[in-house]
Amino acid sequence: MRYSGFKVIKEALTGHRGWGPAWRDAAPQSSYDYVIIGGGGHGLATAYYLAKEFKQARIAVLEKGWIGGGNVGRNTTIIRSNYLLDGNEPFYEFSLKLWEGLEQDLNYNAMVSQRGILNLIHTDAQRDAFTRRGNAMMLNGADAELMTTAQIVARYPFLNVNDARFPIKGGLAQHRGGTVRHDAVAWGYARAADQRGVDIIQNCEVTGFRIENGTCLGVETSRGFIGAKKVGACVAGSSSRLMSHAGMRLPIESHVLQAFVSEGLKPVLPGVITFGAGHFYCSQSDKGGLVFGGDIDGYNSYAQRGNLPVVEDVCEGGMAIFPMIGRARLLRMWGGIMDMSMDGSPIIDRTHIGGLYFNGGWCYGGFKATPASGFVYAHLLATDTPHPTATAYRFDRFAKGLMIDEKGMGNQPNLH
Amino acid sequence: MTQVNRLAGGLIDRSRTISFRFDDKWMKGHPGDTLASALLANGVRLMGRSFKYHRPRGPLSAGSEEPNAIVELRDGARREPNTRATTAELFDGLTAQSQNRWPSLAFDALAINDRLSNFFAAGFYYKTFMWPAAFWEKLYEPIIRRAAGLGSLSLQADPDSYDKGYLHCDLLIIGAGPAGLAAALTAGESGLNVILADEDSLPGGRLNIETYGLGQQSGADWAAEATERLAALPNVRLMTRTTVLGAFDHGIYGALERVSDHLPVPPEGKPRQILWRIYSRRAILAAGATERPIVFENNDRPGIMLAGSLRAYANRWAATPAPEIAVFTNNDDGHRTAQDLRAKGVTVAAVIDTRAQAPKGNGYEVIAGGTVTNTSGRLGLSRIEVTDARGSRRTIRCGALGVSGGWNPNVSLTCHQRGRPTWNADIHAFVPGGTLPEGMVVAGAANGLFSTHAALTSGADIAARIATELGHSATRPDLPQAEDTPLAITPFWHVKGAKRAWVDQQNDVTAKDVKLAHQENFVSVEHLKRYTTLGMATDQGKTSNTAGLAIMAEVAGKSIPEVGTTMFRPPYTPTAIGAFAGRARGKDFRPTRKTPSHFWAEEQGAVFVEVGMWLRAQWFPRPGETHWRQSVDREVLQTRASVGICDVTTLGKIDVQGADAAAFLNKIYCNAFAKLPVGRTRYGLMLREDGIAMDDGTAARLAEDHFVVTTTTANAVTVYRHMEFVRQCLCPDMDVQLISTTEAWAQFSVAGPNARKLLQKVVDPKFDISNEGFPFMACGEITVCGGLRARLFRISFSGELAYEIAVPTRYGDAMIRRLMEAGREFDVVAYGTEALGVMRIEKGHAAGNELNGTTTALNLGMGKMVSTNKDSIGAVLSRREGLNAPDALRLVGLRPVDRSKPVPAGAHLMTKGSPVDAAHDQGYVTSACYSPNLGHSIALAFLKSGDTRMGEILRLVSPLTGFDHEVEVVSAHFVDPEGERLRA
Amino acid sequence: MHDLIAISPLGATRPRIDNHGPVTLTEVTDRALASVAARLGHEAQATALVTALIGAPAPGPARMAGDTLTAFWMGPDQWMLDAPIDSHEDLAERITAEAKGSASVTDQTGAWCRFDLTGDGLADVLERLTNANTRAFAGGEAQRAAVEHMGCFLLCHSPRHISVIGPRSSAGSLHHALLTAIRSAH
Amino acid sequence: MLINHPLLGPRDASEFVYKGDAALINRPDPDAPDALEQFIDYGYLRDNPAGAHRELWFHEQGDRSWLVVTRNTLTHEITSVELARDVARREGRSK
Repeated sequence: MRYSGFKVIKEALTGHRGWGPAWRDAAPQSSYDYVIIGGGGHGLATAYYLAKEFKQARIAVLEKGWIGGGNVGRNTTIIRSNYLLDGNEPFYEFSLKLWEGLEQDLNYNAMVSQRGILNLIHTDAQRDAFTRRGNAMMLNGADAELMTTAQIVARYPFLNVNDARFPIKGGLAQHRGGTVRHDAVAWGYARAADQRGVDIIQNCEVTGFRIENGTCLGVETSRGFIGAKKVGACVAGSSSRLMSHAGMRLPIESHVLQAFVSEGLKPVLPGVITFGAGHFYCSQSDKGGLVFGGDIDGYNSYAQRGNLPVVEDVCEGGMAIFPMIGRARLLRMWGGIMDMSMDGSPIIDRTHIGGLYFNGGWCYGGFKATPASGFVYAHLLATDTPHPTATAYRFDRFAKGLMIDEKGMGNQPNLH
Repeated sequence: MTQVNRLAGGLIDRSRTISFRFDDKWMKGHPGDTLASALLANGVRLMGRSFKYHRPRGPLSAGSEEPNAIVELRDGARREPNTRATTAELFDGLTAQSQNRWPSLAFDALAINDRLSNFFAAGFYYKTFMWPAAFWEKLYEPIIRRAAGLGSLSLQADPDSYDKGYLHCDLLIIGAGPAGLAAALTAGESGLNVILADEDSLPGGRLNIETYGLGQQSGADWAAEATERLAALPNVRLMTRTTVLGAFDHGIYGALERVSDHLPVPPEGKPRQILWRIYSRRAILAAGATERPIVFENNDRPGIMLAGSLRAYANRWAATPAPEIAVFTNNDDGHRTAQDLRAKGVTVAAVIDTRAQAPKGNGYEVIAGGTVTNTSGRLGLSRIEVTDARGSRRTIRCGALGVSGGWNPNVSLTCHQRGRPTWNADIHAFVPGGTLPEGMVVAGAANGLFSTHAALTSGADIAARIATELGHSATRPDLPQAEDTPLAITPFWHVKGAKRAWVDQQNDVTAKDVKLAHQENFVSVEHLKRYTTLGMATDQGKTSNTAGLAIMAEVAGKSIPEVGTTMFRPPYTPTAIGAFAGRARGKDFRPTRKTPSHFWAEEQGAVFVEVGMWLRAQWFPRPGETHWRQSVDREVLQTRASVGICDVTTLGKIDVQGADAAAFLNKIYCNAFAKLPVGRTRYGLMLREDGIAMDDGTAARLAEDHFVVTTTTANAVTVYRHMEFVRQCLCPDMDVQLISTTEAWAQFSVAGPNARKLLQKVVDPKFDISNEGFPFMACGEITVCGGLRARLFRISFSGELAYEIAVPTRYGDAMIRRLMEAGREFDVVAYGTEALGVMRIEKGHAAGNELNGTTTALNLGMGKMVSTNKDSIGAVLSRREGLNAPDALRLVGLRPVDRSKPVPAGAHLMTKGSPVDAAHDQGYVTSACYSPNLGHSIALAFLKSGDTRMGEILRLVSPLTGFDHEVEVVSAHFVDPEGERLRA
Repeated sequence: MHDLIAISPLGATRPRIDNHGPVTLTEVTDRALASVAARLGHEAQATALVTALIGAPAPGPARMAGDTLTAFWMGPDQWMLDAPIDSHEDLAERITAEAKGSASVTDQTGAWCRFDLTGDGLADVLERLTNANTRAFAGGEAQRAAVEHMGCFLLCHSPRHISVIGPRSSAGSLHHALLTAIRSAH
Repeated sequence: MLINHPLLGPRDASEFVYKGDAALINRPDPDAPDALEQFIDYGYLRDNPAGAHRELWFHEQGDRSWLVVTRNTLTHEITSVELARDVARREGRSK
């Protein structure tokens, strides 16, 4: 069922009786050509693009709980492609372009809002680093602008520039960055994939792989064995747990990242803003909540909740640049499991086991990657070759010394 | 306006009358009132508008669960949006504005949304606003955003301050109702260190609301007496106006104390609020229960509220929304409301009880087996339509309707970790379940024990048990006789009908929306919440979640526990962001570190720059200098011509001692240290274990078993931590001891051809610092100025003949003055970090911009330093092929072909004639400056195969800043490439 | 003797004193500090050295001891020695001489600033600054603690006299934090 | 979180700095014939268990001890805390 202006009006006038399920609750079949493990944004996008772009069929997405229940349902909704390194920037720019056409493609309004993202600069060295980054973005075909403090203050008149511990010396803006209604991304991909025949199977947990002679034949699940020609793992924070069933150790640690939302407020923040001298970034949702976050808590965790020190650290950062949010109230805090990789960049690659593929290591940045991650993973699954924008995301880059380390923090995941 | 709906009695202070303003009306109330109770007493029911449909709303509750009566409290910079009128304590002069309405609360233009509600069903925006594609951002979204949100921020800096604090206790008791008070008396009198926290200003919980007695006393009197007993115990800290907002790991709770919110402004020097981090060994959750409504058509009009709240307003605050009320209930508690209000002289028009076997009325009509099927009244309830057991309808006139669908234990804090509530079929509610936070036990109504007797005894029993477990002999107080009525409830959630019936009142989620979600397969409870926004408003669904689940259960053909529950997350009630930040804002966001010469530099009019937490002098302007470059150029030229002095205290300094000190340095540095003679200093490059350069500095050997190691300013802390890791975890049996001495010494660089001459005037004559006696890279312990002990290092960052001299920090101020005085004859200059940077770029020294966490020794041109004769951290992984590619980046110098052009940092390099894009990127500029010695701009850069490209002309591009011109690759050593000056 | 004049961490020639309510806040500038860390295998000798220096058993974890010379525990087999500066400006050198190779000694005098809180209600102040359980302090405690992002030591001489030792470079920020908390609590 | 320091008792985790899996104590022998492979494993691969995890914490705002903490990554429950130096010695790290 396509959503259209006509349909919307008709349903409004007839009591909404005609809307059907956004996606079917499929029962698992005994085998598929492709089994995607993980009904998050990336997994659903992968299934969608496999069907749409690579004309594949007999595709299932297995989700242990409810779709969209992982990080796509608990992030701070930011999209951007302001990366420095050539291993990353083309991929994220590809993703941003897919975001720009997403709603028409999916026939689903995920409220992609290109309100712009701004990273504040506080030191000369930071300006040098951001200049290099902005240039790298532009050389990769993305947009970037170095803004002056005066330009920033014009946009954010309540920014603390007079009493700042760390002065604001400008900022690097990407005006095409912005926010997206995160849950709707999962639902939009689910609906569009379902319409192309993908089976979305909720409450189906993968408990093992059936591997014979170095080839993966399918997955053991809480709902029985499901055979597959190709199995694509796509489970973000649960990557190590899942792949341990295939005997693999990963260059990944799972960490908790907290995020926060305030009560609904009349609009004040025009775009996404990131404090470069503390740990704070913030945007305002279409419902009026200030959506903000900062650093990961820093210790391995699968608990989906964090602790007070980081809450306080983030709010300190917020008050440092926006002392007018002091009387806004924090409404809710939550945590997601981040698959923090050893260089801060993801892995999209074949494994040493035939027919078994891996997509993970997204750190705290997987949401913005959702469309491209799905697209390039589908490319890899369908063609067995990496997509041109994702050639660097290999397992063996650590052995070869070809790390993609945006922050230069080395092999310590909690610093990325 | 008079207080038309003020009743007799109550716990308000009628001896004083205070004034307050709501929108443009001034009214009167009494101390003890909340804003909501005072408004009700003044005949005001309409207090707000709902989020989506802008429906007129009044208070639903009398507490922190309130979804509707939320206002902007106070004026100006203290304006506080979304404040619950039901918990805002009245003070003289209070002002409040209604919100989410225009132009006025009574006439709101966006109430048009209510007429268009057919279009605005759950999830409507996901299906629409897509045509044409470009209209979303230009048209639809701006309209949606303009309508978004509820209250407004002032956009001014919060003028109040917040404290953060830390408390320790054996037992934290959350909630000072009957269970909490009984627990506190028991634990306190048993000798435990107890914190009793309650969000209310008055301890007692529902004891202050109900009319039944405790023993011979009223509930309120018993609570007051118990409070007095607790106040007399030094081991009990009673914290009112304190909301325990979250249960964190290992018995740590967050709590917000509202110190000054009941006052017009906080007293001088005092905080508005305090965020407490409470470390508890045990906790008792005695947070009580929240009443839940029944869902029926048009159940959201001002005047329709929870029955228990109606009773609370009458009994505690002596206020009623209207002189004539009705009650709609599925349990006996609703009848208590009717009785209490009748006793207060309020007319009870009827009690509509969904149960066929309802109790008889006591002076009012009971409609057994009846339901409320509709209501009317545009800005406040005027009539309800009742359908009786036989299906016949009638209209009853009333200005308020108390609704009771039963009570939900306040399980929120039990869910903050892994706890998932379980369904209790006796009380038809979720009770704490699963794994509770470590150390937490739940008492009283929060655990589903709804009678006062059960609350008191469960609180005392649990506290006694905890006291025993913690090694105290439990002393149980005598508890009074209290009501022990069994809960009589027959679940009834939802009066079916064709019109809209509100489930989540603030977010305007109706029963139809829940059904639509189910129809579209948003069946999982999380999908239900996210698709409809049920439970996502400022009240987080405290009064709405259960009804939403019940309706979903009904349409899905499941039981309520099968539908499940969403997660309760902290904070328990919304909490000011300022409180989480505490004093860390403005200039106090982080501490400021000042160098030993700071006060002197201030006197010189230095311009300071933030370097991490440090403030360092960036340059020292002289009269007549109008541009920073003039100052910096002068500092550089004068230093290179004669002598300059710079405070370099901020560099990290670590004392390394022990028999294995040299072996230890061999381990942490990639180059060799074992054979460094005593009295000599060596440059050291430290790698991370992944083979990337971590930091650089010098190590001075003061004795066989004693080194002083320096780090960069930025990495002082991380390098120390890394060294301790190597010492304790990798080399636990090395005899080596580490301690930071960064701040113990004030250290100054004295650089330039006259540096020695200057120092000779200060260093005591018995120390030979001639070129022969103290050659390049020498170090030693000396005395200065007639006997002050000092350290001298002949090291140079500038490329000049240079020393670093260190004296005990407290003499740093005197030392810089003495050095400047001694240097006057050489026209000595003080230089700041900017000149320091210029000179190190001129000399080709790597610094933070080059040691950026991705570069190797090879990239830095120091590949040969990585010793292959010994093991050092990072050596093995530095040998990976990708880090040793033939076209690896190399540090080079650049100068502009057109000498008038800059070579800006952050620019990228392209081979001449190649396309300008990322695929053809050859490298990037790391550090750049204008060299006053060379008279043009210079830069350091990383360039692919740079070591073999000397003399090549490259294209420098910086599309971001608009540069595109040619540069020449040169040696990074722009000044004195042979190092003759260093050794002079 | 040299002729250089020392300044206080707050940048003056005299220590700063503030009074508010029941609390007096005093900048203390007349103490010399030296860290003493046992050499590997010489832990017993180093402990005996500290014991001999302070005339009391070398303090264990989170404790301080001594009289004219005092020591507080910094880490395993590591102490900070504290003495009057007028008589012990060369504290580190003296201890090094006495250690005879059993300990690594480092002068720490200049690395720290010290503010003493005296009077009543000190726990009311300190509970707004640190997570240390200062209300339980009885005397003799020596605890490292973060105060408004500054790494400090709290030394409890008695519940009416507690020293806060912090990084000297941050003396201004530490003094401001202490004074703000005193005014807030009292 | 609270970490029960073996010498100092329970201390707020915010006083500590986290490093990662305590397997980092077992630095490979750089002279082994397959040293590079061993270092790649050591440097980059982690068990990352959902359950008991031995991990390194540094008491930065305390006594500067590295600790080996055994903590459940699902519940954050801590079951043992040791001085890392003791662990390193026990696991055979010599001079």
